[in-house]
Amino acid sequence: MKVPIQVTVNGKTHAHEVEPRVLLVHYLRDVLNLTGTHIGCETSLCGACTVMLDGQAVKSCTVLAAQANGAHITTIEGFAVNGRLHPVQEGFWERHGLQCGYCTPGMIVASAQLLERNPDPTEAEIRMAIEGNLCRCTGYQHIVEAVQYAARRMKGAAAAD
Amino acid sequence: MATKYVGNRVKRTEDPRLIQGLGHYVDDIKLPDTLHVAFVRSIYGHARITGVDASAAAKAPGVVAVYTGKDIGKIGGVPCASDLPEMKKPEFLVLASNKALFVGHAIAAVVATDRYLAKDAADMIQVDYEELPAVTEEVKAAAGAPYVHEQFGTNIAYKLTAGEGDIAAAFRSSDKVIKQRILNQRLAPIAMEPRGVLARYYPGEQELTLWSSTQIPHLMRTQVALMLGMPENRLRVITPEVGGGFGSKLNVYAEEALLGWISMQLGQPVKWIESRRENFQSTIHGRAQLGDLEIGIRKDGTVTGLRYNVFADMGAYYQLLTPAIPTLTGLMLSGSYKIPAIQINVTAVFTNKMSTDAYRGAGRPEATYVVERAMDLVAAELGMDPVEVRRKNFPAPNEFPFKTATGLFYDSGDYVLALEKALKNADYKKLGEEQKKARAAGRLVGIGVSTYVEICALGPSAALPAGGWESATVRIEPTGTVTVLTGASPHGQGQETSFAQIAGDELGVSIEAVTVIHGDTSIVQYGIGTFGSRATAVGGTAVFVALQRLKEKASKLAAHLMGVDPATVKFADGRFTSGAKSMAIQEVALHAHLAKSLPEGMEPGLSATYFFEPKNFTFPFGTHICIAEVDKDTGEITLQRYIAVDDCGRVINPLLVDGQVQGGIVQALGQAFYEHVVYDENGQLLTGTLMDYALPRATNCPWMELDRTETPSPVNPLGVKGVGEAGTIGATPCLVNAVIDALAPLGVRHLDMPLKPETLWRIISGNSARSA
Amino acid sequence: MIPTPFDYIAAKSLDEAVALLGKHGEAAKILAGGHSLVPAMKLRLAQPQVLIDISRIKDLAYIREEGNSLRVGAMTTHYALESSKRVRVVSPLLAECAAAIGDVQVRNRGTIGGSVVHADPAADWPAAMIALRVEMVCAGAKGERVIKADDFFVDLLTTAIAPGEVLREIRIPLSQGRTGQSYKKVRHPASGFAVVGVAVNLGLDAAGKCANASIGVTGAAAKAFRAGGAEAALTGKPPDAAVAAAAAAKAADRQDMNSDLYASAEYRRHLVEVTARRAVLAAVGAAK
Amino acid sequence: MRLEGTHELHAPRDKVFAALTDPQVLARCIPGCESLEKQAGDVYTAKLSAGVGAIKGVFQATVRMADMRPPEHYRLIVEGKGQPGFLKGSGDMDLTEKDGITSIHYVGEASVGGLLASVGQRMVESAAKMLAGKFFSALEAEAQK
Repeated sequence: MKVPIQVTVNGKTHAHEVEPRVLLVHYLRDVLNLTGTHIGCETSLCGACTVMLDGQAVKSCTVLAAQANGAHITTIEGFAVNGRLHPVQEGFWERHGLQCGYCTPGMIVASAQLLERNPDPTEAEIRMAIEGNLCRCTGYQHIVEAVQYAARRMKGAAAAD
Repeated sequence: MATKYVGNRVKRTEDPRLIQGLGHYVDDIKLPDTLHVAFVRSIYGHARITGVDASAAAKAPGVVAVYTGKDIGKIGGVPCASDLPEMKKPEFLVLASNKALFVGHAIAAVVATDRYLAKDAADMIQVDYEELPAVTEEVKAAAGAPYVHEQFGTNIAYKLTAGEGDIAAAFRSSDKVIKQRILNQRLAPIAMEPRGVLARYYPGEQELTLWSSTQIPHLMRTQVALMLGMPENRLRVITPEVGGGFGSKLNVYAEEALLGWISMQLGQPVKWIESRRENFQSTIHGRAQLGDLEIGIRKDGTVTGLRYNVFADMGAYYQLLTPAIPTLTGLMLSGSYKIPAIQINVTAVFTNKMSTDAYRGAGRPEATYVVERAMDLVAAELGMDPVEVRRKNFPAPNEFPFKTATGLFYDSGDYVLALEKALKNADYKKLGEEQKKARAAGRLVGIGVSTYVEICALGPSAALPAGGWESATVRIEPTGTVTVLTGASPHGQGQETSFAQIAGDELGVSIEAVTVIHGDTSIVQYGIGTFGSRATAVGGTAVFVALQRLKEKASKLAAHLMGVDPATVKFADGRFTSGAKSMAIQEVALHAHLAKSLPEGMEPGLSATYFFEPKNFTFPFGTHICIAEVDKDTGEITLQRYIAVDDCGRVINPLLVDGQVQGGIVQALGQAFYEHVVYDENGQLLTGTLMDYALPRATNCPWMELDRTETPSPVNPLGVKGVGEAGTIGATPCLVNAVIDALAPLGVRHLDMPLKPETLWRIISGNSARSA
Repeated sequence: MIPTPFDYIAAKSLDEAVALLGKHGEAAKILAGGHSLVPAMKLRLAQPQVLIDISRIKDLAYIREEGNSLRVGAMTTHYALESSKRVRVVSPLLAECAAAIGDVQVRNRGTIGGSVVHADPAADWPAAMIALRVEMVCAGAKGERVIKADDFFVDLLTTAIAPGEVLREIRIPLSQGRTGQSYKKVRHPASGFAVVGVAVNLGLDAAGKCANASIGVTGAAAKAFRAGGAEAALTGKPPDAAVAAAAAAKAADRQDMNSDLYASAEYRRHLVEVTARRAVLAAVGAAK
Repeated sequence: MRLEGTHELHAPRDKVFAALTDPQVLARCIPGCESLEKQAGDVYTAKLSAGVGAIKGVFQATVRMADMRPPEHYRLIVEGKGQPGFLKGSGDMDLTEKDGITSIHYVGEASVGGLLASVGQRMVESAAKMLAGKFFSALEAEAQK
């Protein structure tokens, strides 16, 4: 059995027939070739596969592609607009928030979700917001600094607007 | 040399692609007609395989082939590069056929048109097992049957004694010999990207290409070529982005050879991406040493001798460096101290578990943990301040190079300097006062100290199984861009940036003009790889020396082109100058390639290659201090502060060094408090997923207050020492020491890791016998 | 990481979902947010042949006040409950418990209905459900029926929902007067599940004495349970530290504790006591 | 993993023991037992669809009875394997009767392997207890027939 789905990913609409058991992360990676979203565990615990699904950060390994039918999805590939980095991406670059880079796309999506909901987070709030994302390289400190940097940048941008 | 880049916090050049999801890890590489492989792995720790029925799987949708142990006769065993006297050497075939010796031991490989169908078919394979008694405990394993490898009639893989000085005399002359059993528990490296291999064979060209998530592309090429019996120059290994390694990818695995072989059988690309469960079962583990420490002391705190009798758990087989890890432990048992007599007695044993091998630190964290615990045991015994015990036993700065009783020459160091800086940053005196107050109020607050030294820049070839040098080629292309080829293929360390910094400064060019290429054996000259905190000290030095050679040639050519005496030519800011005449290095490069006017005997082109062989290891050091509080009700630990002063020699990029130290400290936090690979008595792996194996999360980590001293290494012209493992090595004992100090008023002197809340609660509530 | 094959049907109405369940019987499972079921399917621990997705049914995700009760649709996400300002005011325990679940991504997607129906022994919700004395409204072929929280959690991964029924709504009676609520948990460092979780919902009388107490415990046993001994020990007393401690000591009475790699039964029993004491004191603090 | 427990059945000991050792009855009492066939002597082969809640697995099992001492003691040995791994258990059952109530005290060892061990450790013990409970309730009903 296959089911038809239609999803809008990074602004582009796709229609496919998929087996119901296909996980959203496999659909994004293997069908749409958006390989920036990674897979790091089998148990919904590492957050490497985090994407925005209708404005909510979700673990795309724990969503069936069929469940995403009709949804708007933003993956890491959709974060920079016209070559301009998202402030969170900038923060990760500026503050060395990544080493091997494998957890980074998921970290960036989770961090962006935080700043949407809480533009001025404390250190503890930042740590809580990325609790669902494992990083084995950085020890998280530079990631915290990256998010703080992004928060400042976004506030600055908001003030300028 | 102008240092526009070196020593500065330069943002990484590899980041733009990674933060946009545009990098390519193995699974991101798509080749047409790729087939997918799924493995059937043993569900027993020890079992005879009495039958494998793949008939249903072979007929399943999408299945192209199924291979079992009887099909792969010509593939050589998984290689082990280290060899010790009288070492037992089991053959580790890429698929098990008669017996399965650990949970996760590969038994069959299914090849199908997609990964879903491969997994479905793998589940259809019926393996009949006859369970055999498993060997899971080191001490019991050493004592006798049952045996992991029947043919040896023993589980002892090897025994080894090392060290210098008369240890018996040292103990006799001591006022006291303190004894303690110490466990370095088994850990899983858990790189966030699991392993993965993509193999493609072109029958016409007879060329096999392997994309693999590895730390050692060239060594893997050599070993896989040997395993497959194919010419090494027909095998190409490409290492794309590597999502972390920590030693787990410093290896050659069964799957790497097997995937290559399957691709050769089928003439189609084949891919295998390790699942996290497979990663727990069949990627190397680390540590797993259980030992008895004896340390002789005088009343004033002077250490007279140290002996460590240790059981090292090899697992069922050797991977690349398995037997060598305890030898590194032996080398580092002097810590940062003058200890006149040291002896290590290793009993390496086989067990029905996955192999242990190099996990971040590889034998050195084990040693440092033992030594730094020992220092606290001495302090507790004598009622001394742990800092004073350490200070008392440091070698003085003028004693360097300092020779240890383990046979090493520490290159340079000023241990007091780092210690003093850390004490000052922590305000150690005030910490002590605060602790007193907290204790008076009934709180369990502890201060942990560790003053570590580590061995880096691995290393002189004589001391390594497979070459300890590193290679670099630098080129200036006709259009003036700079290409650096390094054999030290990174997996997150940022060599694309740090090596570009070196090249940028040396050539006076912008780092944007420099591209660092690595991880492709057909493009890059032979290299060793990134591990053992060696990339900058050995690989970076190779780059540096190659740059000097390139500049020498360019300088001669510039003199020729400008028509001046070569002796008058000076190089600065990217230009060769002699008197009023001046030429940019890019211009020189173009002329080198056009080759219309070259000095007599000069080859065209502008490139230089250098293979750097270090004469010694380097020995970074530092002091870590932390403050921990234990919840009296639950046994849960809170870290209040973490202060580190590390000396990794000269620093190329402080941003990257901080990142390495922070990541290392948090991995130590994992070992100290959370992580433990647990097998039950039947060899079942109980911590088989991240549901049960706890890695530190952002909410578990303290804010780390970092600082540095800079004592240049005399071993290489850059003066760098290495920093990849420092955090892990220095922090593990520091964290444990703090918690044990917190419980010291309850009479606790030692506890084994991980310091689980339940363990601490049992002590606090008097529910268990205290560890002496 | 790869589930076994199954058929997928997105139900358009609750009636359709119930009819589909009736048609497919035990082979079928209801899919809500998928954050309990999909992880089990990825490991092939669960292999349903048919999934009936109820997320497309209109109006199963809502938070409404009706009279003295709060009505929460089964498809309401943990995050919706955590972030609702109104929930924080009228049923703070609900918001606090929601915020303690897993991580942000899980809370964004996971639903209260899916979680309680899965009845994981270490899930957070069951403690709050018991403490709040909620009612579970289940739709079935013969119409709706209401199951009280105390009757709902039957055993390990087992609820009182009958085959063929679908959880539609959770009704939370809203406390009147001086009430205090709290949820405290000891978090498993790897999974984030509750090693032990205690939810407390108590009312104080004019004199500051505990007029009523309702306490649910999760993580500790094969199923969440009501800490009846602790409730009795609190009721009618001024809930000071000593009373709270005495009550907490009874929280795990007559319960068989779980034991696993992380925590033995003995330690869990102790953690129930500590966590109950902390939750009671926090609830008392919130009531003032 | 050690399993121990006592279940009280409102039925006389003789009937309980007869039920406990009757393969037909066992087939009805063992949770998820789809078939139970005699292989030889006291050894039976069974197909079990065992599980708890949404978590289910199909196991091919052998069930063996030993140390038979009617009506007070016997030993039950179950070994099963299936896609989620394997399970093994053996238990000594001791039956005593008082006032028409039969107490079955069981002490046993159980172990699991494969997927069950590596992902299920936190629930294995509870699941075993729950399945034992179901077994004895069903047995009580049978013995009361």
